Amino acid sequence: MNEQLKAILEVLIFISQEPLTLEKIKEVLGEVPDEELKAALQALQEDYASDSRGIQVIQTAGGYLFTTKPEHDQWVRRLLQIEKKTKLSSAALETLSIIAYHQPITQAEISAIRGVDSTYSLKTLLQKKLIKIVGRKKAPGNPLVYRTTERFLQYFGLNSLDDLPKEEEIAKILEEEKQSIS
Amino acid sequence: MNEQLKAILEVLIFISQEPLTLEKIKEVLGEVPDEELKAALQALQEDYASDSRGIQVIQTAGGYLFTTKPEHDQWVRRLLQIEKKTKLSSAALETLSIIAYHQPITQAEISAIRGVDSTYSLKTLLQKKLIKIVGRKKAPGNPLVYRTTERFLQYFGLNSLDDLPKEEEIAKILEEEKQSIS
Amino acid sequence: MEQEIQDYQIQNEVSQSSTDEGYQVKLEIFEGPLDLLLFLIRKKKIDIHDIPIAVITRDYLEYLEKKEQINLDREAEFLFIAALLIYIKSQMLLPREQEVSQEDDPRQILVDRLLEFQKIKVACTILREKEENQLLRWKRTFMPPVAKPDELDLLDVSLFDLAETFFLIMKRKERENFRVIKGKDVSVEEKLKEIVDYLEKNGSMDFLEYFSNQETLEEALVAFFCLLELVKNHTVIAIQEQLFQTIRVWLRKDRPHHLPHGQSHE
Repeated sequence: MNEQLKAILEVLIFISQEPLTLEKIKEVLGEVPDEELKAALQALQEDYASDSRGIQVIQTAGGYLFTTKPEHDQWVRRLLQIEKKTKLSSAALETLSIIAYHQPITQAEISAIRGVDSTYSLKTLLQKKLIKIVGRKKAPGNPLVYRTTERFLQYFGLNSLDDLPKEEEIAKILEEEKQSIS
Repeated sequence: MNEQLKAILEVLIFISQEPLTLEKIKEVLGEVPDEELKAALQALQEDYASDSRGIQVIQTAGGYLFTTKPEHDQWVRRLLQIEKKTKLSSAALETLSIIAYHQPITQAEISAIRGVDSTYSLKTLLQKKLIKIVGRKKAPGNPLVYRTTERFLQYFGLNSLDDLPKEEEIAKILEEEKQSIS
Repeated sequence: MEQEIQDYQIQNEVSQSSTDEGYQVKLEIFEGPLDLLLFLIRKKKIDIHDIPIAVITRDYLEYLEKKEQINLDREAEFLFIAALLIYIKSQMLLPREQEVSQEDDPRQILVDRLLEFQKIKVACTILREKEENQLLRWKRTFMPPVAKPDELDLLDVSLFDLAETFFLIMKRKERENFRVIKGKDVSVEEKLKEIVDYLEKNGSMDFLEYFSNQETLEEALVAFFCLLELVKNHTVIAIQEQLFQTIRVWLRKDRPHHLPHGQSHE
């Protein structure tokens, strides 16, 4: 067995987003005898077939692909759920930044700025206790009004809302690039 | 060795795109004795250490992560058809090191250590998410304060800030340099 | 032998300085004034703690005049350090009554900065090595496919799916000339117990099969009602393996201890 070849195949399959086809492999590696290639691929698959491995190399849609083994599905699900909980989506971040700079603000105002409905983001942020409802606006429909929380300040290491980076400061950082290029 | 546990850890680390921390692992798995967990993680790392493996489990930014091994860089780039990754400019690296050792630190403080204005470097580093603004200093002008990020650790393959080159290591290199000059 | 090495190094330096300009431009453009100062100090093999300030100031100013080696965007900053050097030099020239202590040494401010900067420069070379090594490693930037569980794609079933499936079965039964035998009374309580007992014994139940085996329409309807109740009060879970296929029913592990009551009214 060509161990070196097997290692390279492992790398290629690992890094490839689609099932890695034989043609693609040959395109990358150049001249490799077919038999040697197939032997190495088979050896690689066998390496991962053992029960002590949690992942496997499968052949699908005309190519090779790493996937997790079905018996570990519950752990995968649990991890993904936890990840989902801890991550702030870009939509949520957008919403949070708008609230931070425009508070107090209503959902309609946030949605108007973002150009998309923000109900779900608001829910997420409320759950994470980064924002809170502080009352209702005296306006038609009496919409709820949102503000950032203490926890928001803590999370971003701010003493008060006055500490939020000002527009000029950010602009200055961003401007510098133009000057140094020109 | 708990082979089953090792297989599950392999799955969990494999599906994470960011370094998987021990805390997260414990959150997913629930009650597992620390020693058993560490033994399984080490066994997993050893499995992949062999030259016949192209990928490996590294410990970085406080977690475990699958990456390809450095010696296979060229094959990855051929597959993805991308150029070599670019290094940081020496100015940016200098600025980053100063932040790493002196954090939390303001722009003025950085510039004082470097002897030159560091606005542009800061911007580059912020964009690459190697540093972040963490608040303001209680000082005249309330300047913004910078810190390195998790991504910084990952970028250099450091597990924590404790892994930064230490005083003694630096002193040793300086001593060697002195001797090679004289 | 040692002598030879030294000679070689001296020669080397001579040859460097003879092509000074070309050498410098190629190898080093000083990013900042501290860079340049450190370079001069190392070149002259000077002890950083005891800098001959007059010599260094002269060398430094010479470099500034040539300008090719400095980053011109940084000219003001280079000039600032030049001013500092000249200031220190002037302080050194002042007559003093006794040996200066370290804190009083006008060079101290510069020495502290150079030491710190030197430390950072070394750290940079170490970090650069780490960076180069890390840049050769690749991590995945996408989520790898997650294997499907062995039992195919499981869909959590809504009550609607459940009801729809039931009526499809009933229609089929009708077509099969379902015999309606009147007179056999089945109580809800009995049926509930029967289903749960069956599940406890067999683990799971094939919805379609179970209903096909009901003797009368009335019994089948009662059974269906019971199943809905069991789903509603979380005693069982109903899963459809694929759309339009049979529905499997399992007892929940966390089911309540009591069976639902047959009547929804008090």
